[in-house]
Amino acid sequence: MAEEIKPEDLLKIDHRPPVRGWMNIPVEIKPGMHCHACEPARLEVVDFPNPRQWSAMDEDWKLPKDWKQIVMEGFEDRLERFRSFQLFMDICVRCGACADKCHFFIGSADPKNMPVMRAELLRSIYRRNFTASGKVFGVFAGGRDLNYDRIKEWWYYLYQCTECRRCSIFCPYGIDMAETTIIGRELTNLLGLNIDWIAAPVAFCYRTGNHLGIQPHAYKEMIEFFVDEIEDVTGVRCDPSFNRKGAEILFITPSGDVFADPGTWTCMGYIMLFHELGLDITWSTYASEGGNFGYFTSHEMAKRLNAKMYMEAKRLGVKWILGGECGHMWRVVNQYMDTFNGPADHLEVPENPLTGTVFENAKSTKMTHIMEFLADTIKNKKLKLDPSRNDQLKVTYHDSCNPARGMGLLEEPRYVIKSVCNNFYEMPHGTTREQTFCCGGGAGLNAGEDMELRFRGGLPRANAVKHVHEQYGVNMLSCVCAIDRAVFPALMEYWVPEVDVTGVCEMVANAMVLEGEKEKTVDLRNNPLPGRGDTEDV
Amino acid sequence: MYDGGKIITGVVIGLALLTFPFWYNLGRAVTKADPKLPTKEKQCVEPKAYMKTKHMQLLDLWRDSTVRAAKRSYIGFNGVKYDMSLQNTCMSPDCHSKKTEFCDQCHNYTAVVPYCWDCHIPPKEEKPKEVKPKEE
Amino acid sequence: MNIILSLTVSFLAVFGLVVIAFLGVWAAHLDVLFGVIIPYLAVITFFVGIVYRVVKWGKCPVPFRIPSTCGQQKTLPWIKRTYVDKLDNPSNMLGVVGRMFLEVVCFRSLFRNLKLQFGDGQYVKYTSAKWLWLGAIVFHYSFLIVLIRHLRFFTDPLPLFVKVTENIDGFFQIFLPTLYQSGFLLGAAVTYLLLRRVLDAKLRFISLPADYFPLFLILGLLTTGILMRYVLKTDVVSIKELTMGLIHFNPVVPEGVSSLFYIHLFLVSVLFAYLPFSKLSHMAGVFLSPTRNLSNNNRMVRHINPWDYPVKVHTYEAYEDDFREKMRDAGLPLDKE
Amino acid sequence: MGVNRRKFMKIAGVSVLGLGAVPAQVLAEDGLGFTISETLLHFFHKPAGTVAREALTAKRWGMAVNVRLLDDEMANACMEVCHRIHNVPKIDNPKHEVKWIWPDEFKHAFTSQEHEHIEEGLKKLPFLLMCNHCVNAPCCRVCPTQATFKRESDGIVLMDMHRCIGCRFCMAACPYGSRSFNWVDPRKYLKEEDENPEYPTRMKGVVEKCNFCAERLAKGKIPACVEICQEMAKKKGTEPPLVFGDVDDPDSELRQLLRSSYTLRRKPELGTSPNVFYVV
Repeated sequence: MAEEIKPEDLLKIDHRPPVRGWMNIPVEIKPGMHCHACEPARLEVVDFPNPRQWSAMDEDWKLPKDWKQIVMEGFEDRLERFRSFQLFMDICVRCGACADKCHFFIGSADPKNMPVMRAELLRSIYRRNFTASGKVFGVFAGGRDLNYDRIKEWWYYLYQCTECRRCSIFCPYGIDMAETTIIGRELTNLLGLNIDWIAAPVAFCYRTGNHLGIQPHAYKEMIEFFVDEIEDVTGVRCDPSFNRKGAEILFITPSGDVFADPGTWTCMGYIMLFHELGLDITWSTYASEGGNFGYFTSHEMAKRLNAKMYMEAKRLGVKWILGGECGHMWRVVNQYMDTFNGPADHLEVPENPLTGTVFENAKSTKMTHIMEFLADTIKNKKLKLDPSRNDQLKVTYHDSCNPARGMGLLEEPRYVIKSVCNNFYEMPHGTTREQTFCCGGGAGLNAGEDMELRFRGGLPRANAVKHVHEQYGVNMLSCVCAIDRAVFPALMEYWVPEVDVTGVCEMVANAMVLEGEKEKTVDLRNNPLPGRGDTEDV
Repeated sequence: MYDGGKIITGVVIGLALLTFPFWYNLGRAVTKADPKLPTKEKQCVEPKAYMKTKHMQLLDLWRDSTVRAAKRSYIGFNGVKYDMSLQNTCMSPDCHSKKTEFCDQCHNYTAVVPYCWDCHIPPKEEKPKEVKPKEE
Repeated sequence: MNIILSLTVSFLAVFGLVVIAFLGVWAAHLDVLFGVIIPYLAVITFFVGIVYRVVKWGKCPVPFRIPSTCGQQKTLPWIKRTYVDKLDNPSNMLGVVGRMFLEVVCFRSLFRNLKLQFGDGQYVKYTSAKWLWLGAIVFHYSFLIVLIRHLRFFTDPLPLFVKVTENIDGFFQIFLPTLYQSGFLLGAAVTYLLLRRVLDAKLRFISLPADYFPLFLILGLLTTGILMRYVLKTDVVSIKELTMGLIHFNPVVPEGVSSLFYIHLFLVSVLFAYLPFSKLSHMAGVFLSPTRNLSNNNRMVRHINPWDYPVKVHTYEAYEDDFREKMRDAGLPLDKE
Repeated sequence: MGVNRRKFMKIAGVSVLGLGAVPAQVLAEDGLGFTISETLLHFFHKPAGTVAREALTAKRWGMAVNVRLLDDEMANACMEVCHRIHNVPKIDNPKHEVKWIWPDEFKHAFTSQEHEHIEEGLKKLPFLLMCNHCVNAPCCRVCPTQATFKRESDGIVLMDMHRCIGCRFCMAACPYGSRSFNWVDPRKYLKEEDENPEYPTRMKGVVEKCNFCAERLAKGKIPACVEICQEMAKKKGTEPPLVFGDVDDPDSELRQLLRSSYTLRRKPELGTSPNVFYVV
């Protein structure tokens, strides 16, 4: 649908909100701007309430009879359990600093997409029902009664937030819209209101171990297919192991990398890397998912899905866990995993077997990011690299929201990229590092049916890419996030068709000089390498 | 309470700062302004209520008139003519001959530090009573 | 609630307060009510309210450690971390203290503010926008200075810091009584904060009566204060007798205090009583924000969730049961044959 | 003025502002003045009061110094009386020196007219120097706060000490070095018993200079230096060396002197048009 809207038409955006007050503007659920409602089967797998067939475009969403009570009790319960939620409901002064920071507001100009406004949708109900002034003065104290339309409004706008936290860094009180969205989504899930693009991966992940529902044998086959591909390109045969007890390291990466381009090439990169370094490492078909769509559902679901990591590490008796390139996986690993499912006393503090470096920063969680691991390995010259093999690329780097604002992984990937590429260009200030823009499809919104929302939300990021493309001829957008790799190809195709998308490990693999490799003429994508093969130099 | 130690410490510090005036004044005697009126002169240039709140503006007016416009005669509300001069009229020996017993009383009480006396010479008084709050 | 209604409601509320105080003192001679009872009640409400509010926040646990990281994390020793990184992404208590100091004292996050420029509609651009930061800084600090200056009515003798503050504030020695810059800066800042709410379409959209009311209230305070000091004049000695009586818990209501003062005092009382129950409680809340006051050391030190509970998980055994045949066929190792 | 002015203001204010003035007046509480307009007047420095009947007035005050009649004793007496009544401190450190009127040699007073064959007598005569109260006073032009200004009524260049911020632009602008800066607190150099209680002192950090005894003129007295010279000349039986009068009045004693004698002004080429004349 959105593909039919021309970019220049999509750019006709007027950021001036209407003069009319927002409190009584009814929600208008627009096609292309939301994801499909969740299928009942998904909810049944994980025992979630109110499974039924419904659609957002329906008048009746088939809520449970006592939905108001459920919401109110859920609201109160979360106010008591989360200081963040209670505080964020109380202290916002509506200074507006966050207003124009949200990529969805920038791209859609829907005033309720201003982070402050999205939170006000919950806050107004909070004030009316849980504060004295709201109970007495009602609308004059900024309070609104909960009604059917408000629930629809919540659902529509809470699933138009990618929990990227960009607003939170500009807030003078650190009010984090992501936190409000997470808890708001918990409330919608109490009524069986979710989107299928989240509910389905959750259900899959719960049973098969990964979001895509890849069963163990298929998972192994896919990896082995990559092994063949690698052999074709390099002449080297890698030998990854699965569910192997007694391995030193367990490797966990988002399943998206196993499933679709350009993630697959990144995945090949991992395989080559582990082979070349000779790591005692195993893949798991059970903990075959680093990502955690449960985190886009509720804290509890996040914990349920996350539990697999430590459980599998314990079962296999590994010493530590290495994590692949993923965005929200790393927010969960960095800020939640140890609290959810720790302490991981059965593991040891990660130590790079090649360099002897002990990753002190992961001494409790015992899980290290592949960029940290790679940066250390490259710094200690344990990898033979030929950056000129990437000379056909002019690379820019997209800081994924979660590693940037929920972790602080900024320099490691840059160091790795600069070690394997000769042409690296930063996007403009204000769109990178902690101020990075979301890809527009995070937090479970990278579905096919909400393309307009994704194109609008991805506009600021695409714009920055366009800038470096025009300025420096950048033709490759690199990132360390599987959702990015899933979202960006379509986004680039729409806004900056000349730019392709890659994971960092793919570039590392291409630059790597493998022991016993044949003379390489193509890269992992079967594109001719510069100065080699029979095509002209780029 | 969670993080109780830190929160209570914070609250205590906050309350201690906010209640500063209460505990600062604890045990201090209540002072009072007690300006002594001149014995000889019975009437000021303007009524008492006016002078009480607006003397500084009158003096400001006086200084502008005398210094800048060469107008030095002021006709008081009772029709009497006065020389507009802080030192020679207000603070003359016949009127407010003691700054410490008049000006300083209210000024010290309300912590007002007028800069008049940076230049203008107050009337001579017996030394021991001198309590001149000189601000830098 | 639209802009006109919001502005009207909040303006009328403040105007109503002024009228109540004026009539109460001028017509009904309720000097004791407005000079003693209401101020005491307001101060009690303020203290009880703010403690209640903080305790309420304190009773809520912080289940997860979720700082917003705004700089490079602490990882490999050779990866350079600037002071900015250490403060914006603290890895220890010292960093958190520094971050909170910058946040509370320098409004660090607002300083980061940018303004969206959609230009010709082709490019999204951000330009530096420090005006909100400046307005906020001027507002808060001049308010603080005004408060400190008012201690001259509540202390005897004057503490040194009050004298120093007054001297700095009246440094230019212009006008008589000496003009205090803070009052006028505060006025300018409040006006700016009010105008941006009215003139910026986005701000207009998000603003509620609760946003305009405190601004009008402070404007009312300022106006009455400035009128008393510079224009209509009032008997400061009597006022200090009243205020010192309050402080010594020995209230007196002197003669000759103008109704203007009572209006001023009433507005202050309302502000104090209103503070803990409104967005103004950000004064205390800013210290408790979990995205700012926690260090990003989750992978080093385990954070405990006090209400953690066991959840239903899909174990490996169940998984193997589901896929045993397929796994065996694929040559994957099995726990149970 | 006084009550009448305020009554007028009250009536005018009430009628102009209509109902709005009623609460304002009530708020003023004492009911004695409609103070908003009063304050406005005050803000724009509208003067109150009148010129006293006994005051000496002129269009343009000026002075002639007949150096031939002046001796060191008289010159020192002028300086002494002026500095005493104006509370000018005596500071020995020449860097911190403050002076309103002082004698100096011809070569310093008239630098451009000095040459090696100058009349011997002239060389030793005390030239009394002070502020020239120039018609085109450069000091007034440069003052950023109008602390130094030329009084419109009589042309005296005056200092408003309340306004002086000590920037010393005026000192740089004055071609005659007539201005002194208070580098130190002058009160430290004034003995309490020597202070003239009728005149203020200055504070540290302001500029000061001769004011042609404006405070004495207001009371009908001529400048102190002129007065003391007259007394001393009378005792000696000579003509007074200092003549004070209205430059604008053709019949004044000063104008008669200027008509009959050859006079010099300091640095006339600068176009400041001094109002102090020297009879040589």
